[in-house]
Amino acid sequence: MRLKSNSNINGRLWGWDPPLKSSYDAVIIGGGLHGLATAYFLARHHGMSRVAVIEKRYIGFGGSGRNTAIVRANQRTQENLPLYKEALEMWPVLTRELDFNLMFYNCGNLNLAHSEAALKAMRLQVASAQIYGIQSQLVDPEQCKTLIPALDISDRPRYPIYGGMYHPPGGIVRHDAVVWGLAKGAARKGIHIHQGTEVTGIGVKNQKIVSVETDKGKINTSRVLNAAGGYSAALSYQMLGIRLPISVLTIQAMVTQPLKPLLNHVVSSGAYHCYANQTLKGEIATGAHMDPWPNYTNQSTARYIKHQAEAVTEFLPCLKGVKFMRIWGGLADMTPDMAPIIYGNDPIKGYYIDCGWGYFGFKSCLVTGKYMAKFMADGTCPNILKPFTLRRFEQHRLMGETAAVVNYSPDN
Amino acid sequence: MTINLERRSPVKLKGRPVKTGIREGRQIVSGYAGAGKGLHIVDLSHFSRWDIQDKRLSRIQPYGDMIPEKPGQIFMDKHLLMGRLNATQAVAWHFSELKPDMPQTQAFTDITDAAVALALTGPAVYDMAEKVCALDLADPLKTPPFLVQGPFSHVPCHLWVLDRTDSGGCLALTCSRGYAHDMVNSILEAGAEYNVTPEGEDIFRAWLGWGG
Amino acid sequence: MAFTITCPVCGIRRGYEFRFGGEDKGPMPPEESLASETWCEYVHMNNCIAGIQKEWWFHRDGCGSWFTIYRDTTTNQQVENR
Amino acid sequence: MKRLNQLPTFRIQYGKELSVNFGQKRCRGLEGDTIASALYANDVRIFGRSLKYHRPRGLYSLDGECSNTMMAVDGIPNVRAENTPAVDGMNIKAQNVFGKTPDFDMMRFMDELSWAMPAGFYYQTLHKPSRIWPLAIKHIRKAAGLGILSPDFHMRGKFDESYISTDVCVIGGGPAGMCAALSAADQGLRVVLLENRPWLGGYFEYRPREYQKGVPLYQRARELAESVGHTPNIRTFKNTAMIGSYHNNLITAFQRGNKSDIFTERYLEIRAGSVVVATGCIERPLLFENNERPGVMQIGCAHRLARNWGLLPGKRAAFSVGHDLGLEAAIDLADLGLDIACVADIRQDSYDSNLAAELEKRNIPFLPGWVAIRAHGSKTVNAVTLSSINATRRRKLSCDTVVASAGMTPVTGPVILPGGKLTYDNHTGFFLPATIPPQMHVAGRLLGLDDPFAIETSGLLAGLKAAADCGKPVENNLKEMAKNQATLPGPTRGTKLVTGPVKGKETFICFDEDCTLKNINQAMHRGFDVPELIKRFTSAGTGPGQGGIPGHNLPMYVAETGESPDRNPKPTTVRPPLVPVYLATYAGSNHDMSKRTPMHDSQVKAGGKMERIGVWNRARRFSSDTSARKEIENVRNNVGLLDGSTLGKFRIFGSDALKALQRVYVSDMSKVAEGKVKYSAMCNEDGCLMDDGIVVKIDENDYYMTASTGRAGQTIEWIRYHTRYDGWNFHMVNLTDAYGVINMAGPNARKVLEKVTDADVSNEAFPFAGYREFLIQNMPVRAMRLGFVGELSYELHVLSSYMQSIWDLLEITGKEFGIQKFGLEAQNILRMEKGHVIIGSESEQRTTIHDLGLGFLWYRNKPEAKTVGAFALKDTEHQKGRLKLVGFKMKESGTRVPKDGSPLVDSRIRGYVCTARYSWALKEPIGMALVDDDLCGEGTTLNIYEDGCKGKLLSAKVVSMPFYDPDGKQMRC
Repeated sequence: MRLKSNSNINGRLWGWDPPLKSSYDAVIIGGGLHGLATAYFLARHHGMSRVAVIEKRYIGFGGSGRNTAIVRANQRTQENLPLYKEALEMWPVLTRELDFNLMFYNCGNLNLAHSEAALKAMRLQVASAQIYGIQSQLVDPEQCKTLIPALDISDRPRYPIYGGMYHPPGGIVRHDAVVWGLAKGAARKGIHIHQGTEVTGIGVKNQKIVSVETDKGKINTSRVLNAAGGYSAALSYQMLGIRLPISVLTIQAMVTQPLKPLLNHVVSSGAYHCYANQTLKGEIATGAHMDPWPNYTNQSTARYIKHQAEAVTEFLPCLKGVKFMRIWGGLADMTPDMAPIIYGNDPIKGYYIDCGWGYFGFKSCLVTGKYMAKFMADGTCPNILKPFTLRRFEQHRLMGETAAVVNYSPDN
Repeated sequence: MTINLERRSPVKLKGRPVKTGIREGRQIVSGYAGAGKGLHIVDLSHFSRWDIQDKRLSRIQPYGDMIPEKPGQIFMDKHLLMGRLNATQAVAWHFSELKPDMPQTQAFTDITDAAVALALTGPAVYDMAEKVCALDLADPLKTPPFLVQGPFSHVPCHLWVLDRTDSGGCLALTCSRGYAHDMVNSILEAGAEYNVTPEGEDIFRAWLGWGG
Repeated sequence: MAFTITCPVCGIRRGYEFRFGGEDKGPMPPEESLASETWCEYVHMNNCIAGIQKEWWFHRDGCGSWFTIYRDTTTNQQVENR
Repeated sequence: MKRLNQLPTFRIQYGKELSVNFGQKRCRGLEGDTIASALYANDVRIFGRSLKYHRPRGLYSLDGECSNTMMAVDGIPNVRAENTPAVDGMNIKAQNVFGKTPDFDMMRFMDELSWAMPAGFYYQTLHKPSRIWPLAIKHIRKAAGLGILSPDFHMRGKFDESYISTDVCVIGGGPAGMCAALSAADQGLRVVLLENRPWLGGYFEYRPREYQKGVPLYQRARELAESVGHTPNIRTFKNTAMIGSYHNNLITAFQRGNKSDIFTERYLEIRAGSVVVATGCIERPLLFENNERPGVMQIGCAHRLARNWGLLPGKRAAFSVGHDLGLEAAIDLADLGLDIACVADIRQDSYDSNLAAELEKRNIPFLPGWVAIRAHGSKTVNAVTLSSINATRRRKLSCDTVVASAGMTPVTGPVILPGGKLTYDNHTGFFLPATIPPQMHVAGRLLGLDDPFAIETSGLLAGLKAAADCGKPVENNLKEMAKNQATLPGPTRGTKLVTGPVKGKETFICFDEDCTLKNINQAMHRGFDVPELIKRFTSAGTGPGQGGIPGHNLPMYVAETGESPDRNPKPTTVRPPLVPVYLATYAGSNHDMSKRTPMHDSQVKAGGKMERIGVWNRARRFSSDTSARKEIENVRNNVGLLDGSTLGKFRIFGSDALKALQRVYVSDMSKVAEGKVKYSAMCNEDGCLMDDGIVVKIDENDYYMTASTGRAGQTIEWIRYHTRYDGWNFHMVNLTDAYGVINMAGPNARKVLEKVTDADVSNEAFPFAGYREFLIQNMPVRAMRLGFVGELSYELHVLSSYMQSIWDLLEITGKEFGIQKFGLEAQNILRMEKGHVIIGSESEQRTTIHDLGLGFLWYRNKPEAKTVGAFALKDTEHQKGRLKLVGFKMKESGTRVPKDGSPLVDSRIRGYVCTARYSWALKEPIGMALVDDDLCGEGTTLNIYEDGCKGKLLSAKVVSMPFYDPDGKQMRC
């Protein structure tokens, strides 16, 4: 029964633990989806394979393995739409390219409106998506019920259903598969993935990146990408003194015991602050709420598992008869306007930032990796990423991705 | 043109009033028929309450009564409750039948109509409270009367823990008037297993030894 | 996790009774001397310390006061002080 | 099958019969039966089919660690038959069965295909060619999942909740837990004791072994339970599963109701000063080929079946165990009439030799150093192969029951969840708590103790420690108790063997996910070298039982294979809930708390269509006509009444009140004059509109102000926040609910008001923007003349208790002037005709007051006040490239009204329609839109793209606002 050590190195998905070299062309901090995707595309599109991904724990430990894997392209603003549209198109492409099934389950997303105001907001979102060639449509309560027979469209719930926004191209993706697939792809192209390695400092000379210090040794490099997810803002401030407009919150998700097919689409509700979808394993995954104060714990709270049960059974009452099986938490780096921060070479040349994704880090990972790689290879920001500049906050130009005020600060 | 300008309580309790009267335009129920031996819910919304705020509260002495010094303390005298909220704020609550005149200094605001006020009396008051309130109202280390500001059935309340015995006690609470309907419902639902029934204000007075 | 906060008026309470009011950044600097960048630093930028930070809280469901506490963001526990 | 004769440990009551339906089969049981025991008594052995391979599954642990006995009960899927009481008439179905009964499953061939499904096979197959993946998904979905839940399923029963404060919370009602509860209660503390089973007693409860001379363990358990029952300061919750534990000693649990309880299940949140965890152990599964075949069961399962329910597990049993409990059970079961083929023990030595002698006395072959390696039989067990651990010798024995257990594993979830850390302990072979959260203590079997006295003493000790946490002076008692403990036997040396000499292809490390040892090996070959990753890759431990079955064995196995970089076994993560919980139970009472205005009932009675607006319920309109035309026209032509009580209302006073107002309002608030209303806005630091309202000066340093409905809840918080460093002397009182607001608007408004008050309300005495206090009959009223809807209008603030009466008076009085109620929809259109903004409707998070054309409200010359938002207002005053609010009309007459939210486009999106309606006053559609600033010039064409318009755009042009009565004559008259 005993396996021989190192018996089958070739079967391993992302190779052996490579030695830490003293110099790389680029160092990516964070072995999550954005970091791995950027590394993969640096090698694939820009011939840069002397790249190290530094991960403190193991790849996919953070938000990459803790999201609920919903993908969609029906964002609100035209700055976001093209990015997410391309992102959605990339899942099947990457499945082929990586020869690893990312398990994109194209079930479509239904977003519920519980007021006239919500319908109005959806009308903008639906029409904007259509203008950008993204399939999205408004549906009435009966159509919602046809899509999801378990919905209660009566007047009973505290927020009755007024209609919905149906987005057929969306769905869910197996998040772990994306982590492993990208790691496999990156490693095959010669990228070094250093797990269990912690960045302890970033060296700067004359406003230029010169090195990255880790607990396993120092690396000389001229390019660093901060893709540390929940820890990106803390890292940026502690190591470079650059503060970011980020609050790090714990977001929670939970799954029920597995059931035979019940929900054929992802369904979400703004009023209840809740989404639900059925995974390929049959579990109903639900979540979305967060404790409204910053913290770095991944722990779940009694309050929110209860809240989630209250919320989801209001519009899907049959779920009262199923049991929660597991709840977990992950970090979400939230910005004041719910849009990410993608920036680089200012004020330190060679320092790149890809963070502040909040809820949206999973669905955007492939496309951001692709353009971030271009940004790092060329040194100039691709147009598609320009709206996400860090400077928008001092220019009083928050993005309109959320029309509402984000509710975790006193500024609401 | 004139009509009888009736004042209404935000609370509507189901039950047959047996002792009623009119006070300052309000219909007051002193007792209900069929009020059981169990837990009672009493509408106190008609008793006048004042908010008292001042940088130096100690200099304010309505009727010569000292406002208690520490937040959470209650001063209790015949037909008067005064509770301290924080360094600069207190509440006074009058249970005399005739509304006293509010002192005409800036510190006072009449807040009678701002809140719904309820009393819960009888056995199992704190067992019932446990079902809608996470605060430890039965903490043996705290001796009634005392005042707690916190959520009761999810709504911020002033909770007046007036009496507590082995078998029950007397708890009065106030919260935003708009919540009256849902607050009463929530109490009736939680109290069902303790046979909660509506009662008139007499039982509250009796509980505090203020007579009927 | 069950997060509790000690309110200076009401004592130890569940964290959910409170609203978070941001890292303590001191009073707003005078407007005359402000540049957009320094304004932005004050208004939007955070230290995001993974560790102990001083921060503002409001006892929304209780006494209604604003106050500061120290909290370890890695454990989400209030601590005595720095 | 026949039950045993009455035993003192029975939980069933002879003579009280019940019956349940299992598919077509009617099964007779007794009061006290679980569903599983009732079915077992009727010879049901296969309870369901496994997830992937459709293998038959049966009774295994009785403690709910696996999904083997999850069945559909009365339409509810995934009910654990093994710990759910049988109720007369229940309808029970096996799950994941394709066929009539679980004995014959048409999908059983899946088991033969397991070779085609290596660990993670989904990731590596099924995507080539890409078109097969969508087809594969369909099949995967159908095959996945266990129970069936109907979309129109209605959960019956009553679910509520309770929030308990206590000094000490003891988790586990076994001997250690009971002793802990008793010793803490003895100190006068409030104690809560939680026990998952319907009775107290735990590990003692069913065992006839001697505790003291003449006192069997089960009797001792009853004595302790009686003491607990007689202690008034112990609240015992039986049938209560602990599900979560969190920092600061918050424990969550749920209680299943008895017949006498008013609840079906009750969610509990317990906040304790100190917590004692006495959750004991479950058994560590023994891994061998077909180790989950029906007929294979754990020691406690076999023993409790007989002792609690009078059912012998089979006719002939082979034991393969690693703990003295196995020997003890074999002896007792033999005495109760079970034929025992042999007892194999993993241990070569270190077993209790007295027990071995007892076995010998009964002629039961005892095989130390032997272990089961394969169970035989296609549906249920018919034989077992045993092997010596060193694989030199084998024996095959026929039997219908294999009692298999590798040893014990402690239930440490309650310690880990709030941050306790486990380390591997070489003596016990357990993952034991190395760091325990503050004010938490552990006791009993989970420490590895087996000696009854040691267990009880550890409980007493933990109870004292908990008392110390609660401030009781118990130092001396603690010392003495610790001394006692030291004289008693310590933790038992545990077995570490995970598996005997097996291949592993049919050795299931996780039952729920059908995960074998071979799958684990495959994952390790792919580079997944830590248990947490193996778990993710193979799904082991992610099924309904979570880590219950593989939680201990997986890390032991991984460490043993040497593939992991770390040779120390590392436990996988435990997550709440520790026991699966109905969403109905978590949802509990689910009280829906919303606010009603004093007019609520009469508005509903008048046909008001109520809607939830923030925390309030408000009437949108009073007829089925969604355009609210009649209500609108009546305001424009006669007079209407709107319930505006939800408006925020505040008193702010004190020597620094004006400073506070200057800080939060953008206007110069020193200009607020008595008898006048001042309209102004509050911005956030970005200069964006947060709230608007009016301020009235009531007296020196004494103001009355309003806030919008949505903001009222935060107004005091906001003002205090923005003055928190200043130490100013001002006070606020929230009067939102103290006053009802009646908005009486329309050309006839004055005529109505004149009739109900003696005050002079002529335009001269009470002009537009005036504030007056007067009496209506005897009632004081605060009245303002405002113009939100653009007509002569009075906003009357009246004490809430009077509101209904005053409203009635106005309605009766106003009858001759055509007075009628109007609702929010009418108000929405009326105010839009006036170009008035509603926050959130015409503004976004990023919209400044400049963008809304409200920049005139900003008074820039009060820098000493540090007006919130002033800096950004200065910065953005002339900034280009912003969205600005404009009014528009349709270019061509006869064009219909564009829908709210429709974008404005040219080559890109240039803005969107905020609100657009048909104006009955202007007889044409009008609207407001946020547009790019280069499009906001009057006359500019706006092309409106509507959802589904297929490129056919509506054409509008920018016009000046207000649309209606631009000079404001109507509201000023």
